[in-house]
Amino acid sequence: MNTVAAPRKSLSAVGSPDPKRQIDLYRQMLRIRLIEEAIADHYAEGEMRCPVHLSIGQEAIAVGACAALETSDKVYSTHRCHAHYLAKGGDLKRMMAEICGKAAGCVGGRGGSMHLMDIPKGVMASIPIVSSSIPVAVGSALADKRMRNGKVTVAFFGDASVEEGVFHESANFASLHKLPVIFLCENNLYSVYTRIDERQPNRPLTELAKAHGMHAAHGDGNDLDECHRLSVQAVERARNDQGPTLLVLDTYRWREHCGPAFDNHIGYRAESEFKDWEQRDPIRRYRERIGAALDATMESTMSADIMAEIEDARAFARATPLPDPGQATRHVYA
Amino acid sequence: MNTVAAPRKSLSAVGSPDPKRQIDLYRQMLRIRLIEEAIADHYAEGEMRCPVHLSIGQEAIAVGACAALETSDKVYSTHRCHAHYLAKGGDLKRMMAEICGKAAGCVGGRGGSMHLMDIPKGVMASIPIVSSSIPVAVGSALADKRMRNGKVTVAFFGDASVEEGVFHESANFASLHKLPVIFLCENNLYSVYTRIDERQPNRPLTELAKAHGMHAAHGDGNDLDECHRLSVQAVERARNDQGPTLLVLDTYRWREHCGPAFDNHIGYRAESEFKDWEQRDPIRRYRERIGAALDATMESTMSADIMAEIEDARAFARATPLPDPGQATRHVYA
Amino acid sequence: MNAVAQGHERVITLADAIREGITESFAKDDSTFLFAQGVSDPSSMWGTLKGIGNKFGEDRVIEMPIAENGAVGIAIGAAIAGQRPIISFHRVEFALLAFEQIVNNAAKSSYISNGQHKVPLVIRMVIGRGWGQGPEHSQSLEPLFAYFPGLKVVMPAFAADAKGMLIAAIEDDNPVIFIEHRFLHYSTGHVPEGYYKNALDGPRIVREGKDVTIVATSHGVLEAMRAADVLHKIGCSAEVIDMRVLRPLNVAPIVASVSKTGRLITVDTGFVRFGLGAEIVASVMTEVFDALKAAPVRLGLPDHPTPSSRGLIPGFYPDSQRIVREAGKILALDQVKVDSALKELDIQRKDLQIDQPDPFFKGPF
Amino acid sequence: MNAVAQGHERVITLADAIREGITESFAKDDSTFLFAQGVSDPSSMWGTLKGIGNKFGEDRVIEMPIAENGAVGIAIGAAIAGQRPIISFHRVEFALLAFEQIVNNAAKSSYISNGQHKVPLVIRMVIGRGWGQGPEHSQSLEPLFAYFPGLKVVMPAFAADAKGMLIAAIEDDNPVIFIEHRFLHYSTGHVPEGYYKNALDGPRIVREGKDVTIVATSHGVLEAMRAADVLHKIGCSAEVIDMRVLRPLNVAPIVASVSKTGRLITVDTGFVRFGLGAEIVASVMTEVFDALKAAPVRLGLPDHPTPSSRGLIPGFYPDSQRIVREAGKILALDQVKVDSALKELDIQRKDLQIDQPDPFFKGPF
Ligand SMILES: Cc1ncc(C[n+]2csc(CCOP(=O)(O)OP(=O)(O)O)c2C)c(N)n1
Ligand SMILES: Cc1ncc(C[n+]2csc(CCOP(=O)(O)OP(=O)(O)O)c2C)c(N)n1
Ligand SMILES: [Mg+2]
Ligand SMILES: [Mg+2]
Repeated sequence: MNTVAAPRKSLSAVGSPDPKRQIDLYRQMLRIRLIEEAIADHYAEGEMRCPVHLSIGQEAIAVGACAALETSDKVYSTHRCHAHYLAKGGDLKRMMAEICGKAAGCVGGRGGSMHLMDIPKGVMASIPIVSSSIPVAVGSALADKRMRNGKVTVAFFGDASVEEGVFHESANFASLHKLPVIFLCENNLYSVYTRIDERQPNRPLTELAKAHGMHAAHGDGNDLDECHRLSVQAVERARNDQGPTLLVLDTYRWREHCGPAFDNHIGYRAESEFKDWEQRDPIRRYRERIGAALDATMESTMSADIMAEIEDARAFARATPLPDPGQATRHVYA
Repeated sequence: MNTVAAPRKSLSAVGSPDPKRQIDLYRQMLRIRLIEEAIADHYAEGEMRCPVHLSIGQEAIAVGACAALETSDKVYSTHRCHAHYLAKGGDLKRMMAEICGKAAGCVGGRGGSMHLMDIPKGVMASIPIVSSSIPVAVGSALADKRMRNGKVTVAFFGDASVEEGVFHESANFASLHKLPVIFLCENNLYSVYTRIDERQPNRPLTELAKAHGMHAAHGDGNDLDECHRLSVQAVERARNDQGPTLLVLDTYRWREHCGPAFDNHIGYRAESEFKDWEQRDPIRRYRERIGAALDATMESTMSADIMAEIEDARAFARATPLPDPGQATRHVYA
Repeated sequence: MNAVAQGHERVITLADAIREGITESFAKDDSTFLFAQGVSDPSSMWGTLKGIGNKFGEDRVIEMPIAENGAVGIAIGAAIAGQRPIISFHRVEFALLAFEQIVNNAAKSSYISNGQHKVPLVIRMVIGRGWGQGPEHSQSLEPLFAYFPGLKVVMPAFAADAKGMLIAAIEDDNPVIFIEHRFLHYSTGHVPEGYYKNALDGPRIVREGKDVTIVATSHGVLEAMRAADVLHKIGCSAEVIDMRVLRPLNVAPIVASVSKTGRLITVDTGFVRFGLGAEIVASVMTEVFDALKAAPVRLGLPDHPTPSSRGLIPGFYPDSQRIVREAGKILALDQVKVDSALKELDIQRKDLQIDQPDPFFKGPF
Repeated sequence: MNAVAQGHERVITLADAIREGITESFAKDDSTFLFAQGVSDPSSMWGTLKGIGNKFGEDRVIEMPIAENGAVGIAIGAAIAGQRPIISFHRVEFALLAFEQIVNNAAKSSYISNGQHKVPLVIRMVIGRGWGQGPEHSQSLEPLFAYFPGLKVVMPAFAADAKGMLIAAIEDDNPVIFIEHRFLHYSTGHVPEGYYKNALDGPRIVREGKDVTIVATSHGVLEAMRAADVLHKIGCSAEVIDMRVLRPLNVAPIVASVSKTGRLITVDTGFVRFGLGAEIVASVMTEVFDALKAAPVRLGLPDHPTPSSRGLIPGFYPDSQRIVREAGKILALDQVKVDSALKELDIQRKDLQIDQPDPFFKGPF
């Protein structure tokens, strides 16, 4: 089958984007960081009564990958979905309302933080069963290929997801049928409190692709330009019917697996390890790369605007009502 | 952990075995072939009222691999278990009785042809759900490693089994813990009537091992000496705590997927393909290799003895009674 | 076994009826596609998929690798994206590997998305018995699926209904678990030609009666009908209800029937314990507490796996004779009459063996 | 929350009781080992595995990759080979990925092998509710496992029983599904020290009464006990039965109780439809047809998934107030008294919110 191959803005962005674009991408990362920190700061107030898996420290991957996609392209995410949702354009107010269990939430309060979606923006679903979203993303790509609509689907998942057999089942099928899907593995070294070397033999994660004759690439998940460049290449392959790519991007989760706190003191990982990764903060690094193109006043207005947007969204989430219990019986069937 | 590393007869067999051994291995293959043909010839009589998946054409792998094992070593098999059961020393009478649903069957008529086992001989179980036996075999190896008893477990499976996620889940764990287990894939090109290239992307099956940092080897599954040599090496690695091996051996199923007949006429594979593989009959090839060491009289007594044994077993299976219906409620719990 | 075309009088097998249902749906809606193992192989899932690839083109039939969990997830993703996949599992056991996908992503996507997602997916599964298949190739597991709101679980008993319900299932915007009993593929019946739908709306009274209500599913309905025939001859009028749909469950017709007959026998193809019969009896008791004049009877499989040997299964499956015997007990029928009814069933069955749906059936599947 | 050691009077949480059960078994039998995700992580499965690795050495605790199907198969293989693995799933949903292994290889190996294999395996699973977990992290799926002969399915409600039943499960030569309700981990009770077993032999009457029989499981038993307390004060004597074991199912004590009280209320932690209550009601009806003086009542979850928002769950879970209301109805109790009982339950609960097992509970898990 051929797929529509219209020129895409993302393609123009290969290499290092122009300053304006860089500033925009920087702003997106900063915005996600500040939103996540706001969630962390206010979690204890007991308004957000569901698990939250923050992506602080992993923002470059979400922003870099989604910047390579059109709005009409799709992403599927996991329990740790905030950054993907926001980077793909998901509505902030409806996200905050969902985390607060409100009727105005993106799924009406039915899912909470682990089930964020925004279909018009291509955030198809977030599924908190590890790897459960991967075959669904592949099926979405299968449908798009059948419909010849030129769309690309990205499946975001973590380093533990590749331990689930269904990852391999999905990769085998996607590779066999050259589907327009990207397997994007965010390797943050841990599954909850367990380090990857306690769960997997020592070999490069890109070797996983060899089992399925699939193209693979590996990069620094804390380098926005690299994340973006590799994503653009993978998207290009997908759109041109060259099949799927396994993208392995190394990064680090700064906060506890689930919840608002830092947890380097509880003993499963070394403070020093955290400090090293903090040095490689994707946002500070990108800020340095942009340099003077973003001046002090521009920057302070930028964060001020973001903070205002966040306060706005939080106020909305607080004020908007809980769903009526009677709603709970709806939509069991289409 | 250390494992007992006593010298094993199998090790002495590397390279090409002495004539006596060769004749013995040849006899084992011939015996399996004749048993399977007897099942095929008499299936229509309606005494064997269960599915039968014959291994005619694939005998060299079962015999070559099991010859590398001690009686105390273990094998786990699939729906196509006859050759593995026999090569590991499983009792013929009890096999025939099982296929006939008799009380004297190896599992009392409860399982039929797809559930053959003979614990004293190390045939632990045959499980007809594709790949379902693979993690169980790995668990058996885990237990043996914990008990430091030096045993090795072989998981026999087909080329479709690697499509199941649980194969990968098992391989990841076995490799991580360097378990004494061998993943033995008999690639006969088909899953039922579907060719491997309709189910998997085009890449060497040994690449599957790379995904899990596992050792792999590939060979001609219709060459007994090669099957044996590669098995001996894999067993050696396993016994010496060097971890698991993925052994991929190419072969071909002569008869229909399930049942007694030839089915080259029904259209899913070419008669010519079958003929090519028939030329590579593992038994005829090995016979030629042995040459004069096995003279005509020896050979005719050999087949005569085997046929007598088979008639004996069939007579036993016919004569021995069906289980009493009252038995059906037993052993639900240990 | 094939169709003897005589207009609406034409008799075909249930397997052929299913093939027609798929064929009609394929012709009507090209967002439908088949996704199965051996989708175009010669056996074509006991004939139910025969020739569909040739007729509609290879891109309407997708070969499914031996990876059930992934396959169902992929079908769900395609369904959410607007396609209408039809999955076929040769045995219900294979679907167990996809259980997480079925009960979470298929069953709950509409709910979790607050109605934004639809999953128009049909998953065919074969249950039941036959030819020494043994403990892992012949289970009947419908209660596992019926437990989950969000799924529709249907079990046709008759060829015409199988075709009409399958077409309805394919048109349905929800995930439908379509359960076929292996023995039913060989059963025959009048089946209309062309495209028609039979609603997935619950039980049907397939035989009217006033003395006892027999509620059965799938192949059990045929056993119940046989039983009702011979009971009739000894003056007992049994009402037979074909459940058809286990989820969403509609017990109203059963409650109404039991209110009339005062007696209830349920026939499960699976285990009695935690089976459909339990839900039926409990629902009847809570809705019409004093309708029953005698203790309800639940028939189904005893508490052990299915052995392969024909020597071990006598008495294992609830058949027409069991039903007649139980009806005789709760209605206190004259034993001589009951024996004559049982005798007649013996004669009907002739020398057909317990592991054969049909005289010509000789395995190996 | 920790144990206030006072000899046999010491009170500890159910989570600590489970940890003690594992610890005692580990000390007694070194063929036992733990196999779980995050087996030695700081959260240590809500404290139930705390410190076991340090005490017994790392080779008694095996980290389980995120691969549930493989993991259960591996545990089965190890069990067949003579070890006694204990698997822990943080959520029952994760076990769904291993469903094929559980219901085929675990449940049927003894049967298929004609008694030659044993599978001494314990699989712990957490069910229930809490802190907006939502549709895929708080289901109660015990009927799915109870459907299968060959499995033992146990659901302790009290800390002492949890410890004793867990030790018995580990000693048992069969696969035992050990189900823990998330809210129960915080409940406390008197727990004996040392190694002791509570038989996996079925229901217990945990409170005697003569007017109505309340059959419940796990966390539902605590709700039933609360209800019974306030019912007592308004002159209604409720008998509370803690099911404890769903498979193999022993209904005799329930039949006996209902024969005495003539009234039955069942409380499922999962869905009403196709739940335990259905099997209980059906069993009672078939065994003592005329014991009931009023229609039985089945409580449990309505026919939809569990929403995350606290705004959507009022009325979703069957609680002590629901039980009191239903008891009031079937016993035609004076409404003023029923209201006073409901009032008292309000007071007991104080301002504890619907998504909290305990005042100190603030998520995020
Ligand atoms: C099938 C399944 N098993 C276990 C879990 C529990 N769990 C939730 S998140 C998580 C960690 C996953 O790690 P990774 O994939 O690396 O993602 P990360 O949390 O690091 O972003 C686990 C094990 C689950 N949700 N689903
Ligand atoms: C989980 C599962 N899916 C499907 C089947 C149906 N089935 C039985 S044998 C078989 C073919 C397996 O092919 P392969 O692994 O290559 O073994 P072979 O039959 O070629 O020896 C299939 C698909 C099954 N038994 N189990
Ligand atoms: Mg991770
Ligand atoms: Mg094969």
